[in-house]
Amino acid sequence: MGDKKINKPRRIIIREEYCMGCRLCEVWCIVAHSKSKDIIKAYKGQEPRPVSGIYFEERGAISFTLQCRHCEDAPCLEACLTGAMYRDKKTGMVLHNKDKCVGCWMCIMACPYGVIKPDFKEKKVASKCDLCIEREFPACVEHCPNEAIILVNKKGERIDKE
Amino acid sequence: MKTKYLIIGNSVAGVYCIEAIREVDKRGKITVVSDENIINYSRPLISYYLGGRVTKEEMAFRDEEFYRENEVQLILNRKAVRILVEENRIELSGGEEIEFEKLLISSGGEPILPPIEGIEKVKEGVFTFTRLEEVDRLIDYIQANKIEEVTVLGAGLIGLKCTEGLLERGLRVNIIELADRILANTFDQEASRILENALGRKNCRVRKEDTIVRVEEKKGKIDKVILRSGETIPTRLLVIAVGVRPNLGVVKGTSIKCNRGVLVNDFMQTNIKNIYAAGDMTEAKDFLLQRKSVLAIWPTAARQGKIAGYNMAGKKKKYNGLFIMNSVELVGVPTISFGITNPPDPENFEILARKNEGENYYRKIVLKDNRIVGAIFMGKIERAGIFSGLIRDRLDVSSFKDDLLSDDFGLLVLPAEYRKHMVRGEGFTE
Amino acid sequence: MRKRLIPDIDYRVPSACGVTGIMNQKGELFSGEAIYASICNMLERGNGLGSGFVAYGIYPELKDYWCFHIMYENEKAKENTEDYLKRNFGIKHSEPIPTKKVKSLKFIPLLWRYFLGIEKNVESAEDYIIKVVMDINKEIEGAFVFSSGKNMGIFKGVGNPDEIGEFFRVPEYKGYIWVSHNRFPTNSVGWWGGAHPFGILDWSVVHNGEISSYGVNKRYLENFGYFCTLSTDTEVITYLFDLLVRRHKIAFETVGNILSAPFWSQIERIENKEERELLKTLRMVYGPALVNGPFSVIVANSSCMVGLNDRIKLRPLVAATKGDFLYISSEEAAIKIVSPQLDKVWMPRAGEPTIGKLM
Amino acid sequence: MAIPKKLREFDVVRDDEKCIRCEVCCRMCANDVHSYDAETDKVSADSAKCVGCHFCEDVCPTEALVIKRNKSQIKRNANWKNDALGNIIKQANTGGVVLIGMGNDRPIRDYFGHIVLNASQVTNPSIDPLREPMELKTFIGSKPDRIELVEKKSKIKNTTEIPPQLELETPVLFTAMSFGSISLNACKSLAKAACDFGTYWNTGEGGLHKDLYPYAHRCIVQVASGRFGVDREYLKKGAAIEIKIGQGAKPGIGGHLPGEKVSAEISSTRMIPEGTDALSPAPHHDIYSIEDLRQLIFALKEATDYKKPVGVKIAAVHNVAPIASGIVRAGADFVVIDGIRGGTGAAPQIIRDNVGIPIELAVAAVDQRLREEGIRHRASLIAAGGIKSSGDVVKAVALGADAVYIGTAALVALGCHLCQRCYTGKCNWGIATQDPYLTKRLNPEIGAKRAYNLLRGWSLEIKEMLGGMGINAIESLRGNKEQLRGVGLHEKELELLGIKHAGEAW
Repeated sequence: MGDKKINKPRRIIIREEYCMGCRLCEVWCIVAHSKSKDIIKAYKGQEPRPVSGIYFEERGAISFTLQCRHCEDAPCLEACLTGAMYRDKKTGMVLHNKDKCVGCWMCIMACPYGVIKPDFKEKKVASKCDLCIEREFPACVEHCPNEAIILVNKKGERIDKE
Repeated sequence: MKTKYLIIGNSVAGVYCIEAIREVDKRGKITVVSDENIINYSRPLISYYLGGRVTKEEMAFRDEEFYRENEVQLILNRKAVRILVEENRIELSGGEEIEFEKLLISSGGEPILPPIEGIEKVKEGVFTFTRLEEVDRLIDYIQANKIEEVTVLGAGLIGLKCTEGLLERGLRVNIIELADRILANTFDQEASRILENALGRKNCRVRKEDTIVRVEEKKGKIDKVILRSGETIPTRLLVIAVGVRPNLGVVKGTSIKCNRGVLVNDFMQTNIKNIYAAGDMTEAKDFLLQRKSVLAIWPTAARQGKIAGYNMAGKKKKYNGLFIMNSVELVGVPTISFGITNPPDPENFEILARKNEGENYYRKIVLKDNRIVGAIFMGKIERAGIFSGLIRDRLDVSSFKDDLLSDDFGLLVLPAEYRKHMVRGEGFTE
Repeated sequence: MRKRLIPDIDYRVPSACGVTGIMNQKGELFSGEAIYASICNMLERGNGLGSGFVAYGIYPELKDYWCFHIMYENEKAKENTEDYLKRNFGIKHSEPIPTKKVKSLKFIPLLWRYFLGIEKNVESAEDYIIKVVMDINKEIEGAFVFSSGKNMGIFKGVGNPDEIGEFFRVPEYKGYIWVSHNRFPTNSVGWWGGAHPFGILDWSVVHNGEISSYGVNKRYLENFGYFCTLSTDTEVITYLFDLLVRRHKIAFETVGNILSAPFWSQIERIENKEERELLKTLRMVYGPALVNGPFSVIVANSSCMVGLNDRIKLRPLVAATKGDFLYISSEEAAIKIVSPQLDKVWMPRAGEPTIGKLM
Repeated sequence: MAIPKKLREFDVVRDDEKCIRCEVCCRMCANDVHSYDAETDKVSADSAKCVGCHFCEDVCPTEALVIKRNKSQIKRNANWKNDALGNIIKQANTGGVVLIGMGNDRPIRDYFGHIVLNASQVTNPSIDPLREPMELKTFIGSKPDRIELVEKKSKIKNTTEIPPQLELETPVLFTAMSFGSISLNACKSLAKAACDFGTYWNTGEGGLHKDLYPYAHRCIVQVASGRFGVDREYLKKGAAIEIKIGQGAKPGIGGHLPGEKVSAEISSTRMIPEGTDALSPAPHHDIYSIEDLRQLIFALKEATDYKKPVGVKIAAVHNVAPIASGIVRAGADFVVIDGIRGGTGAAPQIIRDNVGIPIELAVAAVDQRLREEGIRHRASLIAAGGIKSSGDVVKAVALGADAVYIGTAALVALGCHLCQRCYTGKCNWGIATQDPYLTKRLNPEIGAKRAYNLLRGWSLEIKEMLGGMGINAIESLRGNKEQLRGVGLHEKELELLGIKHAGEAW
């Protein structure tokens, strides 16, 4: 997988008109960020279950999920007191380094999309979409049954999984 | 010596300025002058350092590599004493001079010291709380003198941050605040009360509408403080944290225009066209108040530094102004606040609020003409950031006003069209 | 008894074949030796189960009379047929078809020819003849009309071309168009009527191939009153030519674009819109007349001889010219043996008709 | 008394080892079968509510779910089966007509299954579609029996007027399914697929929604007894017009779209008040006989300046051949025959299961009859109802059809699992529903891709079969019964189909 690591800027787009509200994106986000990467183990095994980097919203017939937009002028980056929030040079993604995080919640304050999840016990940012930098393809995009979550390149052209 | 870009001050504004310059100009020489003796540290973290939550090493928000990579010449432990505007030079403590093409002033703020009778006699046990070396001395002093109780003058952001650290070290704290509430410029009575009660449960007592009028010493060390109310508090350690003011030392006596802070235009440019300013000593456009103001907060310094950097390097970029916002967590009660939370003329605003004492839960939204101009989130701060966007975009909220206070508040309640640009869009760009 | 003797009247018998044709486009008569030599040079393409010849211009003195070549299984059939003919025609002349004894030939039927004049007044002589031929072949037990044109005649039977040619004394006739066929059926057939050429009116067709569109073509022809009694591809092709050329008045060139139509991809590539539209219309309207599957065919009537291949040329066909002579054949060798020096030799492209006309 | 509710049809089997409590099934099931209990931390199912659409099975990320048939079974009985009993119980409860969706599910003889195809061996070569051209282009419309050609300065010109035609790249069209019976997303999927592939789709009696205008140039607009959504604009927009007389699933029966399904969108498209029942009468009340039909046909041709083919759709019934002949003589450019296996959004089960005849026999009969009358060329013949594979397409064409309509097959490509509950409007696959919570599940981009793939896959297979027969153009298969043989059919059936039995040579 390592060599397949993505190295081009990409972006996730949500098409709420096609979101079924199944929340499989969250399930597979959790699996993708789990130790074993095995869905049963991630949910029923001994390992700690990670928090998904996705916010799901639903009301009546409307639903959609949202994850970090990896903004060009990311307010969370500018707000971060410790440098825990940083921009990956290769991919241009906004990533988060838990070790440096002190839980000042400045990013929570600054993010206009409200897609950063706090963990008050750990006093750290609990999770934030990393566009599955470890995988070749974001788990939520790959597993969205209705292609409501799609991946595009910088020009906005759709990227499909080979 | 000569340099293309000269930056006074090595905090957040300076760092973001460097990043911006290097985006545009890979080669041009950058020189940074700092009167502190540390490569890089995050000033707001001093309370965490005091509380023992971070080590000194962990306080760096950019490592040495950062300066190497960007080929920045760091001049530490030297103070910029004077700017010779006409000659494009500055004078350092110790006489040395540096010639620049472009200059950024980001000298930050300096603590305000109110007049207190007897203070001059006190040789030990009185501290301010803005710089790392102070905190080091403070910690040594606490340990050396086995301090158990501290008096903090001022319940502003700095005072409370300091209190947070002290409480985490297991000390008792007495706070004295002149105003009728703590965090006066972001909190209202309600928020203040909730937090005071929480503090109260954690051996911290707050005295409001009071101040220290006199101090007494014993063998040069501070011994007691006497309040305006007449109360006397025996104390062996006093932290003065009534706030900061722009540190304008370096511009004194130059032709650079100042008001409360150094005045800049939308490109962070002072009245001198190759001299820029950013950070806590800068008076720039304020997004909410229709005038310039000094916004001594981290995100502002970062954004201003960045904008200044771009413009210094020749890439025109406009500063659209920010507004006051804060995030503090005291005694386990997180609070985030935006903009005008406590309008002086409430009759001209619409205020929505919801609270739950037991859970230290409080939420307040301040509206003007159906647009959000301020908000307080206490206890539950998740997704609070969405409001910063709503304020910035001046979105008319009349269609979903009832949802503003609801717990499941999210992007979904926003108008579909507005939401689309958020879920489909590229994310935030200035 | 019919069934035992002539299974291929009820079954389509796929066959590979040799075909060859020679035409003098000035209409000058020449002897059957040439065609005899030509077909006999392709014995390999047959298996002794059928061959035949057709010649145009062989009855100059009786050229205005319809000449029926009829084969009978017995005298009874002959009597019934002749009664029928008397009732419907004026019989100018009738005689046994002259033959020579060839030992190896079996199941030889009675072979007679009649020169007939139509005395009733009929709307279309051709349609009348077709009707008569169909009647006899359908209704009269043991009788079969295998040639029914004017100033032309078909000679065919079960045997190798050399045997059949010798039997019918082909070299002794003189004609301006000669076409011959050598058959390789995949099952044993005993009936002489099953041999080729097949003819109706002055049409004659020899064909090498197996038509996958048979079912479509057959049912399409039924719409126009053609009933295929022989279950042979050749019969279908003959009727298609009669329908398109005689009744629908379509030129041979165009008929080629119907029977082995160009592909849509080719049509779309044509610049000229009218041409494109015409070909599209032809396929749209005459789709059921498209002859699919492998074939090379030589069709002749009194005025022309035409060679045609299927649309992807799955069976061989060579053409050549020498002076006024046009040669069309399965094999170049079958031409060279007749005329070693040729002006031009070519392989007609798939679906592109090779046409010889009387000048 | 104790009242029997219904017979349980399905059993929801959950592998608790695999169930991760993600509750996807709970969220997705429109019939509320699954539910999560936080106390016991268990997901449980009310199998009685399960209709067997298999959506949950499909979305379950751990494949923990299996839907099994026939949980509760009555005592073995040769005559009384679950469905008979189930219907009686339903009716005893409601006193109403038993409704059902999709096509006939009774074991009426599948003649396609008893017909085999030919292939070339030795005596003529089979053709490899990968190397040689293989043509499926099909024209739907009336053809002249011959054309008059004139030669003008060595240019040959056709002087015969050719009636309007539909040009198909493959002899398969999407049959009439109205917006209302299926969701707009389902319509979009089929419409786009038809345009992309070069065939046609059909509005059914649902009118033409404005979102579908971009696909109107490949749309057959239907005029049915309710006349819903019919106006000049509508007729002009379509590529062809289809007068619907009958439908294979419910010959002699009208249609009924309940008011609660008539949303704002549907009401504007059908041009009826929102919330009112959309009732299509059993007959057209202006067509009580064949000459009335002729009038309507020509009224529609007039309205469209004779620029569009006008066809007539009827259900395959006993007298189908003479009726079809009458329709051709009445001026129809194409005739659609819908067999007893044809689908529907809602029909009385008793009608669906018992009325009509199989399409195979109907097509053979109609084709033969039209040929005998010498008018076969005057109209194209479209076979519908129970086309399940490209094999069926080839057989239908060889039996005499010019093209086939597919409905059920197309919906299956969109996800349908034939639970036959279309009439409930709770289609979990977002097909037969107007509930926005469900319709959004059908992403028309994906739907169009899948429907397109189906057409592509079938077309490739048809080419393979043609090549095998040594045929390289579909017109050489049309009515080519020589390429068909029956297996296990008796004399009469063979005679009606017009084919020989396997084992017989040419």
